[in-house]
Amino acid sequence: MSTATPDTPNTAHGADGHSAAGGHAHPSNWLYVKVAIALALLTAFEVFTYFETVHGWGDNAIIVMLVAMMVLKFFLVVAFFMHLKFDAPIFWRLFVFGLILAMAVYMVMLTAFRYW
Amino acid sequence: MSSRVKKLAWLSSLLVVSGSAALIAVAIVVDKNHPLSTLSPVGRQGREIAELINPIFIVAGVVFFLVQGAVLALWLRYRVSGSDTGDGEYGYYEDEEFPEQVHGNNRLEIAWTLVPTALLAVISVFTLIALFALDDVEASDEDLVVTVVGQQWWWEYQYHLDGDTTTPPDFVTANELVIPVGVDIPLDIKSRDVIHSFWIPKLNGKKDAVPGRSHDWVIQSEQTGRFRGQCTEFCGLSHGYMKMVAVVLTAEEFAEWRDNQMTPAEMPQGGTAAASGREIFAQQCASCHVVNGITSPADRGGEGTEPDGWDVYGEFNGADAGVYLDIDTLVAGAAPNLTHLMTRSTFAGSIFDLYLGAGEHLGYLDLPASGTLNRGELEAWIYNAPERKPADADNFRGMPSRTGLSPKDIDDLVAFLSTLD
Amino acid sequence: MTAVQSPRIAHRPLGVFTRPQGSEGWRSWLFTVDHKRIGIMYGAAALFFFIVGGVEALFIRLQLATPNGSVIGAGTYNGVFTIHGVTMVFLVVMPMAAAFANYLLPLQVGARDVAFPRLNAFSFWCFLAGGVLLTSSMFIGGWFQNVPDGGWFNYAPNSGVLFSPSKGIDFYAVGLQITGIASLVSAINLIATVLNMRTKGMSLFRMPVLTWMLLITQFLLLFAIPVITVALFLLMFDRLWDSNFFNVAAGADPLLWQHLFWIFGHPEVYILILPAFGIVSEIIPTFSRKPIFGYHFMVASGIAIGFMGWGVWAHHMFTSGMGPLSVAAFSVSTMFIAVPTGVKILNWLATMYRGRLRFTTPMLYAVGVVSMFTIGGLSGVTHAIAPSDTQQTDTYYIVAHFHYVIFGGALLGLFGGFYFWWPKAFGYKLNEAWGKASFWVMLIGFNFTFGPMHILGLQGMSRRIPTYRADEGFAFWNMVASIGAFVIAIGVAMFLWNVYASTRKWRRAGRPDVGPDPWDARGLEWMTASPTPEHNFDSDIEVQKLDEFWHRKYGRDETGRVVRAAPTSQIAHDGSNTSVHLPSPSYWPIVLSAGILLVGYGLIFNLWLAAAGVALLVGAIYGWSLEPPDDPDAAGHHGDHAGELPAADEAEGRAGSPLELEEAQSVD
Amino acid sequence: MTDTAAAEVAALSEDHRTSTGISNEKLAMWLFLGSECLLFGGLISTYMFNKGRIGPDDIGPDDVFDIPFTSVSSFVLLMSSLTMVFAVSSIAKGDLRRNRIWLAATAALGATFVAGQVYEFTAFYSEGLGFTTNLFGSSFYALTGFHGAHVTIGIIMLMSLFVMSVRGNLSRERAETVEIIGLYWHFVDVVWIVIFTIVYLFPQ
Ligand code: HEA
Ligand code: HEA
Ligand code: HEC
Ligand code: CUA
Ligand SMILES: [Cu+2]
Repeated sequence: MSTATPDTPNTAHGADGHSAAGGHAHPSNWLYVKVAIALALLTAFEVFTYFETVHGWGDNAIIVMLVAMMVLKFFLVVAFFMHLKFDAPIFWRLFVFGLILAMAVYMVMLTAFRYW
Repeated sequence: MSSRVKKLAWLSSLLVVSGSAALIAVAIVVDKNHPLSTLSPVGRQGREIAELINPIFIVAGVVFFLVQGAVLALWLRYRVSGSDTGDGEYGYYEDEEFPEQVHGNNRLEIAWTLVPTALLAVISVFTLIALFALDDVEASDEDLVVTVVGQQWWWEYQYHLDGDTTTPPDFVTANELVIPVGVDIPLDIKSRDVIHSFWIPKLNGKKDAVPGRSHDWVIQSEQTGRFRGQCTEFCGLSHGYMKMVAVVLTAEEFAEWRDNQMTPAEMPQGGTAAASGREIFAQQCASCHVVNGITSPADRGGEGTEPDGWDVYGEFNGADAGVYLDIDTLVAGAAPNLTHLMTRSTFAGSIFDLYLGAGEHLGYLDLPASGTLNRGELEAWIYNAPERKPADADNFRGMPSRTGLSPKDIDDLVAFLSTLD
Repeated sequence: MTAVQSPRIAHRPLGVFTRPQGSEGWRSWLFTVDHKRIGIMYGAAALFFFIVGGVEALFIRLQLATPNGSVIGAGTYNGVFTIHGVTMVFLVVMPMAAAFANYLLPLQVGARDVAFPRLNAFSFWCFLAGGVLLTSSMFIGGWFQNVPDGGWFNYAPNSGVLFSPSKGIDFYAVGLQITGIASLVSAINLIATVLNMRTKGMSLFRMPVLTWMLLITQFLLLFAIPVITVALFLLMFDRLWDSNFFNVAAGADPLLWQHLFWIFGHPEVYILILPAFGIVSEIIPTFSRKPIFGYHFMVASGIAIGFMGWGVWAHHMFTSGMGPLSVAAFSVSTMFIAVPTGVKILNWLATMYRGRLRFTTPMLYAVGVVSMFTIGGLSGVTHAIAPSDTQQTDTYYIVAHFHYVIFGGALLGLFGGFYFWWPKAFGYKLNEAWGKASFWVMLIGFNFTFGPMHILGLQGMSRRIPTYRADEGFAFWNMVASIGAFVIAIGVAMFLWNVYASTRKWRRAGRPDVGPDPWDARGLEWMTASPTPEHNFDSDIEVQKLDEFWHRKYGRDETGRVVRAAPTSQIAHDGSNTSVHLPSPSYWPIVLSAGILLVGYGLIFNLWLAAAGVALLVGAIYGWSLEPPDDPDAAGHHGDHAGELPAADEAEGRAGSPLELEEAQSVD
Repeated sequence: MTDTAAAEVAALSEDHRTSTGISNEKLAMWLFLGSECLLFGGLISTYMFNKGRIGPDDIGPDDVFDIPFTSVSSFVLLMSSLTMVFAVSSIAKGDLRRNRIWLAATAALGATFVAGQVYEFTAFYSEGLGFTTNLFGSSFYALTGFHGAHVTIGIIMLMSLFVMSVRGNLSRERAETVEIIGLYWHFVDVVWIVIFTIVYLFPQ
């Protein structure tokens, strides 16, 4: 729970209206476009692996690659489009807490089923 | 409070606490007449479990007394009178002495984090050792494996004398699991409909019977005798009436019993009441019940070819997924096999005694001789089973009523059933 | 209560959507968005459901009093214990905790209201809708014909249409989803309140332990509710639209339900207990005249319980056939939950140590929790020993365990809370003599009811059986337990009588002046008039310490003795400031909930009804968003915020830094 | 920091009434999204657990999936996140006209995705995979259906924003509302990233 209950006082920031982000650089529209391009490329590559299976890559290798790309895409969207990278850290903690909890709990569940 | 009063209060509360503890202890130790008790195990597994938990009960008891003692002591020692503030008094406490304002003590906190942790670490080691030991099947000269199938609301036992559960069993019986004394008997626990749980408390803990799954379990008894059980996973309407019995015989008795189970029933002679009972049975009962040697698979109206109804519960998708539910299979064979009904001492999920006056009779093979048939209950059952044991017979759960039968029909049926020994 | 003026109401072109103004009488309750009234309504509803669930329990005990009991049939019995469990867990303990959360959280952090007052009202009405739906299952279509009857954890596949053809399980699936929406919305709301609405200087580690425990509870709800939502959705799809999630014939594994249920279910039990732990942590220091011992450890152990609670769920499944490795892992993880819980117990004892203990009614309840919960906790640890749990599970030994933790822990704590904060909410104390008497009657009855169940369980009595044979040896203790249950009933009746009689007394004699702080307590809620004025505090409080209010009352003299620094009347607010702008009431929360209720019945009975419900629901959302935004949850209109506090002055206004924490610790 | 949109949004959402300086609404949305992780996590795990539990002759993923088609619709949804960011940054700059365009574009892309999903569902259905056909069918439709419902709700919210904007009820001061709905929209997109990989692309 502690990640979820941030040490709020530390997010204190100047009254000048500066964002909670402190001194980080902020994305411009061009950055968004760059992120989108990266996302598009990653997606293209993901789909490519799907058809590549035919050429005899091991399933496990493909799964690892796919998961890596999925995670990357996920964090690109969350960090940039959802501004988590720049926004108050409390959001980051809350969301990541839910995310990690969900992954942990459900992976343990599948493990108990001897799924893997 | 004067010290005299305090002493008195101490004494009386000590008396109350230790008195009630003693009472409980006595109640637990005098564990007779509790056929389901977990406190006086007779099976190896049950005993190992008890040996694991009894010291832990003691540890828990010590913690219990420490905490309750502390509560009592603090109460008696630091209580100040005049706590009854009555209604609506304002500022009651205002000029009062304050105790020392202690905010905490890190060393104490760490101590009472670490001490329980250490205690539990020790306990968990013993737990793990016991846990894995319990899974072992100790070598025995028997190859026997029994497939236990739960069904709303009775148990079926399929005996595999060669230990191979993938082939049809050698014989099938219901509700009373008969095993030889002193050897570990592996069980293969399945369900045909919903989740049940197989539990003979004096022998071992319980294991769920889950449809679509097959669970390994072991039971053993160090004594001969009859040990009661109860389905312990809620399984619908008659869950409370889904009981069973484990009967533990000596090796010789078991062999005799086993050989008897393998022999098919004899066709009653023409002209007797039993013979006409058989006719009625063929019309009214054989659609569900199998009597080896007497009913044919065709009587069941099902697809099965084996007389015991084995093959109607197939494997699923090639995997060993156990048995699964299908309304058709329920009708077509999933009722207790009655071939040797009379060798059981109870019927209908072991809630009725089949014999009167037999008591907790042990000489299983003598049973028919040692008591008189509980005719009234059996007749009532045949006439209107759902009235005797809650069931949803319209949906193929439980045995339907046969209120169309005349008293003579029932007499004949009972005469027929009496031949099934 | 006095109507509060709402000076500036934006009248939109859409005149229909004006908000109800500070109204009187019953309407002021239906449309209220005041967290205190909502809290009171939660409490009242929970008490009502407690009587419903308790009467159900009495039927259980009547049926089991003697062997071969025939008071109710097997089918009805199955319905009775199911609805008893569901009612007690979801409609009694959870909303009772919500009552305290709603009433106290804003007060304890020094706020005017919760972050989203209208959503708060919605949470209550939505919970009530779920409660009404579940409770109505007992009589719709005949007495106990359509009641859920699969047990409160309702294992698949017995919950499928094939095995449970009545509408009962539909009521369960739909009803719990509705209460789930309520809990989720209120969790978000209350977390936002605690994080965001704290008054000046109220840093996280200056919050009372109760605030912390409630906050942790809300986080548990936030993450646990969606899990049961998934399970309930799958169940509902199976039942209403023939999907295959729990259809074994199609290859499904019924253990999926068990995992999903208990991933929710175990955090749920800490959802039930943590609020009570918080209440106890308020009561014991007050009546020991000492600060809570080990504040930081109390908070940290609560957090630890919240965390660990996520990793132990499969201890409910030791016999389900999971495989020995999973069993081993969950067995060990479960045991160690005893550690943080033990820290709490011992800290309470240490708080009492060398205190000046006054055994008022709330204190009796709080100490009762310490004592009774320990019993339940210890039996819990014996369940965690997986091999022996195979002997214990689904027996009365388990029933004993969870009634000791739930009744002896959660419920006693919540009752203690009623006595403690009653003067704050209503301006008069409940009668102490009756209170103590009812406590003892309850406590004795409780031990006579559930104590014997330990023995019964170990002697092999299974739970959920409508009767037992005479020769099984269960008769004696069952009779004792049944008598005990009726003794509890007398205790509860005495509590109800106390409420009635105390209320009647002040109605006749006029409200006594209990003052803002009748118990000489420590939290901010005692710093305002009783009953709490609608605007909570006359002016904003600036907090400098943990137990700020207490530190304003008391200081030390030269010799280091604790002495009064100022009379309470000088410190506390008298509630005379009526110029505070509060959000107006709103029609829409209750209308929206009515829509949800209709959808619920519609899903069970007739999809056209559901369509009507959706129409109402959409209309309500529309009305909601077009309502003149004179409250804080209308986005973007910060101008007229209810709990409006002056713009925080950055330099000093930010709640304390870690440094200040130490300072809080080192006072006097 | 006026040069970039995010900073402006952040500056606008700076909330002096709260103890954290964070607006209640935004906090609430993030809390909700944290909670949604467990909802979708549950559905995804259910799908993973169940997809293989079908008979050898049953209709399964390999029989129905049309990867090129789904890739295109996934791409569409992914790009709607870009337009959504633009919508947020334009309102933060007070450019209501652009904001309207981007809102509409986002809603349109979302609608395209949903339409694709409807098409996909009907195609699968005609190939013999219904909700009740087998465990794969039930789990697949439940998961993607839940996601589709989320997208649909997002579209409705975007269109409401659009209408508000047209009626002049949306202003720079309310940029945060757009941002919050944007958060929801991106989350739905992110969930699809996971679903697309796990459900469609993982070797069956
Ligand atoms: C308020 C609710 C609540 C709480 C707080 C708890 C607390 C605990 N519970 Fe309980 N539990 C339930 C409600 C609760 N439970 C319910 C409702 C069920 C049944 C569900 C059903 O089947 O219907 C259940 C069932 C249940 C089971 C499953 C039993 C079964 O069905 O087979 C288990 C197994 O491990 C368990 C364990 C525990 C443990 C270890 C704790 C621990 O948190 C307890 C920790 C506390 C202490 C240990 C006491 C204080 C500690 C000390 C004084 C320190 C020293 C102690 C030691 C060193 C041991 N509980
Ligand atoms: C918060 C949780 C909670 C609470 C408080 C209680 C309270 C009680 N419970 Fe239980 N109970 C559960 C949660 C709870 N229960 C759960 C989860 C189950 C499992 C269900 C399942 O298996 O699915 C269960 C199961 C359960 C069983 C097991 C049933 C079985 O397995 O077959 C029993 C048996 O004795 C029982 C008894 C009681 C009793 C006697 C009380 C008493 O403490 C009740 C006391 C209250 C009263 C007696 C009410 C007072 C009423 C009046 C004073 C009437 C006066 C009214 C007017 C004048 C208007 N409960
Ligand atoms: C539709 C199926 C069906 C029919 C027809 C049927 N039974 Fe049964 N019978 C059952 C089932 C199921 C049980 C197990 C019931 C229980 O214990 O809950 C049972 C149990 C019994 C038992 C107890 C067996 C035991 O070992 O516990 C007897 C004896 C019995 N039936 C006799 C009969 C007779 C005689 C008839 C015909 C008049 C008959 N049954 C017709 C389904 C059927
Ligand atoms: Cu079978 Cu319970
Ligand atoms: Cu648990």
